[in-house]
Parts: sequence; C-alpha cells; structure tokens
Amino acid sequence: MQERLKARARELLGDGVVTRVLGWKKGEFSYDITPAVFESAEELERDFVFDGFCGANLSKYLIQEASKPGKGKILVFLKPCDSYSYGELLKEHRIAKENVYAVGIPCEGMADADRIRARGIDGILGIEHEGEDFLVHTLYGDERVSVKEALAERCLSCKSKRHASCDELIGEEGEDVPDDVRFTEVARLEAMTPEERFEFWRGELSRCVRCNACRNVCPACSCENCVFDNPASGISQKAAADPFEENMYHIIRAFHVAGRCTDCGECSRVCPEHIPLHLLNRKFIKDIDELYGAYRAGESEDGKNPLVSYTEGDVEPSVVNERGRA
Amino acid sequence: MQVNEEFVPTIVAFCCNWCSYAGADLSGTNRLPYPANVKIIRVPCSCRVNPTFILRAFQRGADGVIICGCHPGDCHYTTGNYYTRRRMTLLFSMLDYLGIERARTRVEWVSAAEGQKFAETMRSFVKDVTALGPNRRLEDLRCRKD
Amino acid sequence: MQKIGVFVCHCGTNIAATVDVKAVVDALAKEPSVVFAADYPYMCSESGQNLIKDAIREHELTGVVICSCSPRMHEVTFRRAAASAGLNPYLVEVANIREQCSWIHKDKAEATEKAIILGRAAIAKALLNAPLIAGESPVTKRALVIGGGIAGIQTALDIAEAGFPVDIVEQKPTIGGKMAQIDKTFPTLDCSACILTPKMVECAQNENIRIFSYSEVESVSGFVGSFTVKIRKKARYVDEVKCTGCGLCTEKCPVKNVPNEFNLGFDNRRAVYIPFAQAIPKIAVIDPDRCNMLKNGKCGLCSRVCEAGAINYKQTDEIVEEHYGAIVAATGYEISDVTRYGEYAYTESKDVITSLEFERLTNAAGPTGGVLLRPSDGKHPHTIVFIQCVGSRCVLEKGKPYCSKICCMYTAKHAMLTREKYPDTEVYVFYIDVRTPGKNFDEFYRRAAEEFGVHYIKGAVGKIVPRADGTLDVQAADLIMDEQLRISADLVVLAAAIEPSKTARKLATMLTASMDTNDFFTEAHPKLRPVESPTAGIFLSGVCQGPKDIPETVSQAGACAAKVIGLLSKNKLTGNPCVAHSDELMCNGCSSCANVCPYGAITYLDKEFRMPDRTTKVRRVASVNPAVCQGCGACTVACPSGAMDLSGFSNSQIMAEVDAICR
Amino acid sequence: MNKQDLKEEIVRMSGSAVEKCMRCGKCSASCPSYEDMEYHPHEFVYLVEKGDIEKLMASESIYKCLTCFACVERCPRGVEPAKVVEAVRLIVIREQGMNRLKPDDIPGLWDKDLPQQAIVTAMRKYTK
Amino acid sequence: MTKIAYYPGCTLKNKARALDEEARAAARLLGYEFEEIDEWQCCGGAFTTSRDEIATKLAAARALTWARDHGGRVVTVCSACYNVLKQTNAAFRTDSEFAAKVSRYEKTDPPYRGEAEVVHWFELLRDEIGFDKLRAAVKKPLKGRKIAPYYGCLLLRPSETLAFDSPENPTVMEDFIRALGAEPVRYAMRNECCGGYLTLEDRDAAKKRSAAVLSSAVEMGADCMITACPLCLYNLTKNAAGPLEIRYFTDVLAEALGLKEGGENA
Repeated sequence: MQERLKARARELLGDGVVTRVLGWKKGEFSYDITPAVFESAEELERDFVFDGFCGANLSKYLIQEASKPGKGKILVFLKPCDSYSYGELLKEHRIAKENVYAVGIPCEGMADADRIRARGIDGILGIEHEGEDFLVHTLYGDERVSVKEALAERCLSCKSKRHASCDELIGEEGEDVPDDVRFTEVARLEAMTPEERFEFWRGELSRCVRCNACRNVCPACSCENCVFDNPASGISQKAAADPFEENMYHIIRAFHVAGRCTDCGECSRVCPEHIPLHLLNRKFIKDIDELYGAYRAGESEDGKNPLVSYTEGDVEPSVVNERGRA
Repeated sequence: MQVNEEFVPTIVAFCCNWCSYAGADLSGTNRLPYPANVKIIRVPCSCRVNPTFILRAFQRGADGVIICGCHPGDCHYTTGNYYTRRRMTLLFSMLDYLGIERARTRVEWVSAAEGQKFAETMRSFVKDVTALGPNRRLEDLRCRKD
Repeated sequence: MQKIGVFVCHCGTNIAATVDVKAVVDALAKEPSVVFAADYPYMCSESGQNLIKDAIREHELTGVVICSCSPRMHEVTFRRAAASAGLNPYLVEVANIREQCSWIHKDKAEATEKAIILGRAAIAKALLNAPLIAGESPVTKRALVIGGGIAGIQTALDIAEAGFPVDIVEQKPTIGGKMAQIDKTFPTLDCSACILTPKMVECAQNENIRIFSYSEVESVSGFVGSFTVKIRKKARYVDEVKCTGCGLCTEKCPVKNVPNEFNLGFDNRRAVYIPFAQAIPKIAVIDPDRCNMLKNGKCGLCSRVCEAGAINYKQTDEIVEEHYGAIVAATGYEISDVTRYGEYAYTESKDVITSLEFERLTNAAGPTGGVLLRPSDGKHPHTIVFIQCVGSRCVLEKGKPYCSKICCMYTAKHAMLTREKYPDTEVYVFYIDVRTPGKNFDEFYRRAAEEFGVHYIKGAVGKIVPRADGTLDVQAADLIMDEQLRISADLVVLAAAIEPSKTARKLATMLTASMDTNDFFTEAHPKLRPVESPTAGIFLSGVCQGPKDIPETVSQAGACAAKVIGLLSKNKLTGNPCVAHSDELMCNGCSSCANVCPYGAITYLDKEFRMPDRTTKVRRVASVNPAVCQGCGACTVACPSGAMDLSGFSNSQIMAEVDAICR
Repeated sequence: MNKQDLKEEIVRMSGSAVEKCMRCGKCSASCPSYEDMEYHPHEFVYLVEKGDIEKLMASESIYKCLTCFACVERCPRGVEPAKVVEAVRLIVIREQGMNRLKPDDIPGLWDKDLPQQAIVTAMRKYTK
Repeated sequence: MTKIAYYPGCTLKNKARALDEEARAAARLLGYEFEEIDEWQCCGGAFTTSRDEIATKLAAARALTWARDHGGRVVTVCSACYNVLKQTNAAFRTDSEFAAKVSRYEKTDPPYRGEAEVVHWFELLRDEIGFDKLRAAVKKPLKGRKIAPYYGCLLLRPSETLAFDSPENPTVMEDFIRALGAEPVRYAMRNECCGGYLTLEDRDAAKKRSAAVLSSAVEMGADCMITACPLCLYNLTKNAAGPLEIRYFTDVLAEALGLKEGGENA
C-alpha cells in the first residue's frame, strides 16, 4: 500500500494537480510517526511512510496548509475515520476545499506501539499487516502479534471503513462496521454509582497536566484561539491549580466538540497521561444518538449538527434523572 | 452523606427576562414565599446560559444551579429555549456521568403567569439540594468558605 | 477609576418593612469603587430621580446601581434619569430587592442579607457595563407586498389608505389569486367575484399602489427599514402602457389549443391571452412557449390587428430595483398533488376532480357557464361523492400532517349549492370529522345536512373503480353503520390538501424568514405576534402563514397592514443596543452562531488579517447586523471560542454576577 | 397475560403505532375481506389500542385477513392494520393446540390443481 | 450472458413447471442465465410480519445469503417468492436484532445484513433489458389481443419495501403487454387481492374476490389475463367461471418470442 500511495502522490505532483503532499514520515523511532508535508518526488521517496503505525489523523493540518495563498492544491491521504474529521471541517468552513485534493485510503486498523512493546517486543523497525496478524520487524528479527492484541483502542471499536468526503479513492470502498463494542465502556461507567463514577474520573482527570496535547491534536478543537485563552470568556486559565479546573477544562472541551466530534480517538492517543478522554466524547455521542437519533459528525458536508438544531418534541432535561432511575 | 441540619445551600437561578424572571416577579407580587438562598440572575433568554456559567457557579461554591425559561414553543425569541433544552440535557447528563449529583442541576419552564409554579419550583429545588448537602465535587477548594 | 453610586429604595414600606435599608446602604457603601450610597423612600418619584441625577453630576459617577423594584418595572425610568444627567443609560443596573426579595421573605435579617448580595451582584455587573449607544436607522416609507391574492390585495389597500406607497409583486399576469377562481363564498354564499373585483379595481386606481404583475422577486438585501429588492418583470411581449385590453389579439390568435390555467384546463385559451375578463391589469400577455412568432418567427397576426401597436416580440425581462421599509409575504397556497393517491383514480377518470375544479365547473363565468356537467361526457351528474381530507392529516411522506381547515366548509357549500340547484342529484360527503369553528359555520354545515338532505357519512373511501358505463364505483366504509358501502357515482370531488406556494421556500431564504417543516412561514410569536416574522421588517399575510379561509385572511391582512403602518410611520428606528457582536480575532467562521440565529442576523465576510510574520491571511469571520439582532444570546453559547458576546449581558458580566452571589 | 401486557405484546410484534389512528376508516374501506369479518380492520386497531383484545382473539375475523396490505398501503397515519391482525392471530395460534389447520386436514381440502403455494401459505397463516 | 442466482419456488418446480421452463428459455434468449440456488427451500408463501418470527424467515434468509455469495442478486418469477424474499431482506436491513439472531443461529460468516438484492423477472425486463429490446426480440407479436394485467397484492405491497411499481397505478405489466404487441386493458381491480390462501378454508370468500377481479377486467373488454402468481392463477381459473383465459406472463412471453413453436406444451 505504501508504494501505491507514493506512486499516486508522485503522479499527482508530476501532473501538477497538487503542489504538496500531506502524509506521514518516521519520527525518532519507527513507531512514532509524524505528519509531514512533502514537496517533491525525492522527499516522498526518502521519507514517506504508510504502515500500521500511521494512526495520526491528517485532516486538522489542512486548516493551515490549505489556507496558504498561492501555494496551490495539497494532496492529503485520509483513512476512513480521518475523512469524517475532514468532512466536519469542510462543513464548518475551516478548510478551503478548492485547495485540497483528498485521497481516501483503506485502513485495516492501526497498531498501538505501547501494546506491542508491552509484550516484550523491542527494537521495533516497522510493521505490516499480514492476514490476522501484524508482522513486526525488529532489530532482532520479525515477530508476529495478532491484530486484536495490537490494535489501538479506537481501532478496536472502528465505526466505519467507508469514507465520508474525498475526491478519489485508492482501493476498495469499505463499509460501516456495526457498533458492538464502541459504547461498552461508557455503559459500564453509566452503570456505576455516582460515587464510583466520581472516583473514577477523579482518578483519571487528576493526572491531567494541562499540556493541551488533546486540544492541539483534536480536529474538532480547531479554534483560532481557544476559549480558555480568551480573556473575555471569564474562564481563561493556563495551568490547573485546583482539581476543579481539570473538570472545567475537560467538560467544556467535550461540550464544545459535542455533535462535532467524529470519535477519531486522537485525544486519548496523544495524552501523555493516558487519560481516556474519548470516553467523555463518546458519552456525548451516545446521548445524542439515543436522545436525538443516530448522528455521525462529518458524514455530510452540509446540514446542522445536533447542538445547533432541535425538534419541538425533544426530550426534557429531566430525562437525565429518569434514565438514572431506570 | 451526612446532612448537616443547619446547612443552607447557595442556589443560583438563571431566569429568562420574558417569562421566568417575570414569573419570579409575580410570585413576589402575590407574596408567595420561597427560600432566601435562591438568587436570581437575569438573562435575556435561557439560551444565553453558557455551561461555563454553571460550572463557574459550582466552582465558587454554589450548591445548586437552576435554569428557568419560557415553555418550549413560547420563547420570546422563538427558538432559544429549544437550544437550551438540548444543551442542558447533554450537559447535565455529562455532569451525572462525572459523578456530580443529578439533583444539583435542573431546568424548569416557568411562564410569566406562573408565579405559583416559580415559588413551588424553588422550594422543591432547595429541598432537593439541601438533602444532598454541600457541593464538594465541583468546588474549587481555593474558593471554599469556612 | 470607576465611581459607582448606589441608591436603595424603601418603596414606602414595601421594601423597608422586611429589608433593613440602612444596613444595605452601609454594606454596599463599603464595596470597592462605590463612592456614593444613599437611600430614599421612593426612588422612582421625581425627587428620588433628582437625587440620582444630582449624585451623578456631583460625584462624576461612572455607574449607577439602584436597589428597588423589578427592572421590568422601572429600569426605563432610571435609565432616562441617568441619561438626562449625562450618563449613558446603559451604565445603570437595577437590583430587584422588592419582587424577588422583600415581598417573599418575612425574616428581616434574611431579607437584608439577600438584598445586600443582590446589590453586590448588581455592582459587579455595573463595573463591567460599557456605554452603549442604540443605533438609529432610517425608514424607507414604502412597503412591498409579495403576492396579489386577497391577502396581498387587502394588506396593500390598507397600507395605501394610511398614505404609504405600496408595491404588489404578483407572479401571474393578473392579481386576484385563488379567490378570483371561486364561485361563491361560505357561509353567506355571496359571489366571490362580486366582492373581490371591486377591491382589485381599487388597487389599480389607488395612487399609492403600484402593481408589478407577471413579476417575481429576484433578490432581497438590507434589513428592517431599508430593504433593497430586485424585481424581475417577465417579458409579456406586450407594451403595458400601450395595450388597452381590447382583446382583439386574443380573438385573432390562430393558436387555439392552449389549456386555460384559469379554468384549470377545462377549456382552452390562445397563445396571446388575458387571463379573465376582470383581470387587473387588463393587459394581454403572450405565452412564449406557444406563440408561433416567438418560436419560429412565423405569424405576427396579433401585431397586425393591434391598433394600439402594443405588441412587441422583442421585449425582454426587465430587472427593477426598489427600496422598501417593510416587506409582506402573501404568497398564498396551491392545491396539493392528488395523483399521489392512486386509489382515488384522479388520473384514470376525468370525472374525479378537485374542489377547485368543481368551483370552475359551477362558476357562471366558468367553462360550462355555471351548469354542472361531467367533464367526461358533458352530462348532468345524478350522484356526487365528496371525499374529505385527501392528503390532509396524512403523516406519510406524500401527505400533509396538518388540517387544511377550509375543506369542511367549502364542501358543505358545494353540497348545499348542488342540492339547491339540482334537487334530483344525490350528494354524499365522506368525512373523518366535520370541523366548523367560525361564526355561523356550524349552522351552515347543519343546514346542508338538515335542509338540503346532503348525506354525511362518517368514514373514508378506500377505492374508486371507474366502470365501463362511465360511472364510478366508490368503495367506502360507513363507520357508524359499521358496513362497507358501494356507491355508483357520476362525479367524485376530492377535497385536496392545500399547501404553501412552491415559491415560498425560495422567498423565505431571500428574506431570511423562518419556515416550519411544511413550508408555512413561522410567526414571531404564535399568540402575541401572529402577523410578524421573527425577522424584523418581514410581515405575514394570509395562507402563507397557515391554512385560513377568506374572512380570516382578510382580518390577518388588515392586522398585518397595521403593523406595517406602525413601522412606516416612524422616521427612524432605534435599535436595541444589547445585541451580539463577534471578536474577529477569535472567530473561526464555523457558522455555529448563524445556525442558531433565529433572525438571520449573522453573515460572514472573508477578511484579511495581518499575521505576526507580516504575511496576510484571509479568514472567514462572522459579522452581526445590529439592526437585525434581537439579543437573545443563542449564538454566544454556540460559539466555541467565545468570540461571540452579548452587549449588556456579556460573558464576563454574568460571571461577575455569579461570583458575587457565590462569594 | 393481562390486558396491558397483551397490548404491549401485540404492539411489539406488529411494530404498529395504533395510537396514531385517527379513526378515518380508510383501512376498512379498502379491505377486500370486509364482509367476511366480524371485526374490521379499524376495529382491530381501536380494540388493541383500548386493550380489549380477547374479543378479537375469539373472533373468526383473524382468519379472514388476506394480508393483502391494502389497508397498510392506504392508511394515512402509517398504522399498518394488517400487521395488527397478524399479531393477534399469532398470539392465538401460538397457544398449545390452537393450530387452525392440521396436516391431517389437507387431504380433505385437496384439489388436483391446487398449487403448493396455497398449502404452504395456509399452513403458515393458520399453524404454528 | 449474464449469470444471476435464481429462486424458482415450490410451485414452479411442481404444478407450474411450465412457468419455470418458459422463464428460463426466455431469459436465455434475452441474455440471462438463471442459476438455480443450491438446495433452496420453500419460502413459505407468505411473509410473517411479526418481528419476533425467526423460524419462518430462515428459508428466505438462506437463499438470500447464497445469493449474496453468488453474484449478489437473486431473481424470482413468482410474486409470492418475490414478496417473501424482499420483505425478509428488508428485515435484515432495518432490524439489526433480527439480523443478529438469524446470523447467530445460521452461523453465517460474515453475518448476513441484507446485502443481496432481490429482483423480479419483470424488473429485469423493465430496467435492464428494456421493453424496446424486448419488442425487437418478439417474433410473433400478439396482435389484436386484449390482455388484462393482474398484479394482485404480492408484487406491489408493501410498496415502501418492495418498490416494485406504483402501488395504485402500476405500469410495468402494461408496458410488457405492449412490448409483446398486444393491447393492455386498464381496469381498476388489477391491484386488488384474488382471495389468496383463503381458498383452502373458505372457498366462497375466495370466489367473491376472484369474481370481482375478473368481472372488472371483462367489463373493460379483456380477452385474456396474465399473472405472475400460481395462487392467483388457480383462484382466477378455478374459483370464478368466466370467458377469460388466465395465463402466466411467462407463457405469453414465450409465445411472443416464438419459443412455443417447437411443439413444447403450454
């Protein structure tokens, strides 16, 4: 697949359809892959990678990259889940669509390097899909890890292998994946007593160091200036001096992306403290689906998201108490 | 949780100018009492209430927050309270999910003619919050009163 | 440095009986920035107001807090007092210590403590008040009425009568609308044309009214008081000034087989035509799709016979730009498509017709000269079945979920008139409910049943089977007898649902007026502002707002005119300065705010920003039109970055109140 | 089953929104089996909504519905009466010994031209 | 030659064998190879609407799964099979609980979720072959014949699920008749039920239904009636005496295409 993507990128660069390519390249370690812009076939040849560690969602980078005047079109590779983030950003007019050439690429799930290393595999050099397994190349030879044991959390509950918005597709279009396990963890928390839930979240959120990685990576958290940096908002703050501020920050962040979050899972992926932030977003998604009908952010480039629309027959807020009792 | 007999909760009530604030005025005009620990903040419409206001109230030591607006369909601005309804439903559900006691937050629709309902609502809300005791879960410890 | 003055009112004993006013003054005087604090028995009295004015001047106050009755009571009074002393009126805050404090509490200590807290909250808010200046905008003293049916005609006449110029834009070649096609009107049975045509003539003759017939609204911009509207005058190929309406061209035109829209296709018109004898304006129009001269340059007969020389084959559409202070939507309704109900065999048999078609078949000026004859064979029908609720109250996608409101009454009228004129004809009406709320309506319906022997059957028709002998086999249920009936009918009349004009949705978008899911315009308040759109300066007249009959339409048209007159009689509009505004540097241009704005007050601009590295960047940013914004604040919460804020109720002000209360 | 449970069971099985019925009677006006039925489609909907279901269960009408869906197609409220009738019939024939048609009956009903389809359909309609 | 999975159904393999053979012959001529589904089982003739009915839908489910794995489509000639297969397929698409239960029970891998497409031979004729091509293939136009199309209920309803044609004013059979060179007769009872399975238990009731259909067609001048359903054919032939000849549509199709000349019996 990597070679196919490279070839197509070279073609599009060569034809002048695009002037730059947004893709992935290896970081310090082979498994720490970072988004990168390539401007020539040579750069592509040298640095472009696409393998089982390319979890990073490239769509958010387009806000900057596609707004550079006079720079022409940029090619971007979007995995199915990334394409929803891209669709949502298009809907919110955050990306100049005319400056983007989006290529949908298939995804069989991305690996979590930590889970692989936890199995005692070190010196990782690369990774490939092979049937039911990941084939991990290491300094010490190849190792096999079953896909289920190495997949990133968000890929375990993959929503769709079907793309939302893109101009071209490489490979076969996939299909939606039925939601079997996606909300299991949210439901487990919901079933706890309020005290248990409070303790759970206290334990998780108290680790927050306000590094803002979640905010920076989130394709929905794309504000020019964050409300927490807005002196007129009355809530601007930098570091958490009190547990309350972690609560405030994460509740408001989740609320602001509610109805816009595509559940791409980047927030949890990048959190250095491994706080399961996606469980906040998923709670909103679950509630929206249950209360206002199934909705998938980013699926369409137009229409209104659930928090800026309503129906006259919406449930009353007291439903929260009633559901709690049931 | 042990309930302190003398505990008097701090309650913030956001009332929309056109219906609920007028409803609150009417309960005054009709001399219908409700506890003095309820303090009303006037907003043009319930849809003006930002979740940050609610969290801020809890941060600074409020024990309960209630939002009152026109009945759905009667909004002075036609649609404002429909947005309130969605936003607050989701926000309250999230607070519940974080383990914040459900009874600390409420939305009620009170029209300008419902002075009685306003007073009753406040009495019942204060009762519910009093039973829960002081807010400890969303409070900013630095702001704690003695 | 802020200088706040605090004024605590006793309101006689209304406040002072339960609140220790002096203690409040003492406590609030100690608040930071408070430089003056006083109490007075009646702060709203003239001397009370003078106390405030004097203090403002003497202490050079930058803000005023009044602890008194509800701001809903005297906020305006105190603002005016401040303004007269040279202080911006929006620097005044009122703490409600009467309705929301002294009147509800008995314990003086408790009430006093609460009054102090309310006062502090008001001070906290006042410290963040900014002087606001209500914008003023001019009012163009001319109204536009879109739609020339009875709703538009009545609204235009009433506005013109009050002395304001009005333009009517009508898409058809003549005004008159549906009412011109109707035979008689319920419940009085007076002739529709007899009461409508004088009003049409009045429109033509009134100096304040201009009629743009055969025209459409092309675009609308601006806001209340100053709208700019482009109107497309479609080419008639007839000079409006020269044409005398003699009708000679319409007699000589060789194209004779064009279905006549006015008679719903029951007869034909020519390619050049005048819709009907009483048309206003009475000017011919050439149908470009049928005229031989326009299609292939062969003919020109009308031009040769026209003595006035009015025919002009080279005419093109013309765009006229006009300015208005107010716009009235009066786009009316259409008959919904009954072919979607195949079981009624509308497409299978000519003798299954809609109620409007029935009107034409019984109208003295109609294709049969008012003699009721079957469309298929021109014979007199002896059994007629009327079916109610065809498409109305139908929750399926093909139907309309609402009640069309007029069908029960016009069907009673049709049934009664048929029985009166043709006593040998049996008339059956299948109904679900007979709905007759209206003056003399139920009496009218009962007369049809009692005096005229119309057979009202509670039940529905399941299928109509056209028979070889030309009859229609009507298979129905009689729910009261609990039996299935078969009636052999000669004519079946469908009470088709009415639906808003197909043009309304496009118009609503241009007007930024909101619509419901059925494409009816939404009113600003269903009870209290029923003739205004939530968008300022847009008014609603007639069925475009919801189904109504003629008397209701005329009353609403008058009410609508009164609202328009009220607006146009102002020289300037003073806005509410407590409106939203967006911080361009914070705005993402994501459209969340515009999505929740009920007034369409928010637009987006592509704005160039200088970046720190000296490059420029173009970003989409929101811009609020203060004349359109009503200040609800929905946008401020929808905005994730906090770029959107509301003057008078800003984020930091409400936060300050919260802090003061929770302190 | 008590009244309420029975009603809920029928609503669940049929998926029909009986409460949406506005009593227009178009189902019964469309029904080809009307004259052979004691309770007619609109009455099925009405009685189920009222929870008065025993009457329907005891009636021969449940075996007269052809499931031709004319009522479903024409109902302006999307109520789907035919599915209600079928649910009531299933409740009855699912009870022990309530099979309407038994394999032994078939030879007696046999006709050399009768297509298999007639038999399998009838078995499905009348038998559990 | 386009291969397509074919579900013949019980009656076509038995009482209505001609219907099956003629359909295949005509299909071959028009470029389709009907590939009979392996070990198909009878669809049961009627779709049980109740959502908790699983067992009665299994035969259809197996056929659909087979079709998914063999080209993705299944064609039927019989109205009842069409109705049952298509409604079952819709249940798979809309009722995930049902789909999950069946897949668990059948151990279908991957689970079946309604991926296959169910088509009636009429739909192939209309939408893929086209009536113009059919008209061109006709060797013996049925000139002067006045044929009444009988749709019945199973092809048309529920229209939301079947989406075969307009439920009240269908046209596909009329167009088909025209393509064969005959004149279609329009009559209102063409979409009303013939009495169906009631014939087994209450023949009188079935007789009344069939008589109403037939007399309506006769009144409008028909001399022949065509149907796609064996049970309709039986009811209209046996339960109502009339001057009309009742035939399978495949039979008149075979005749017009000249497939009956070789001495094959009708």
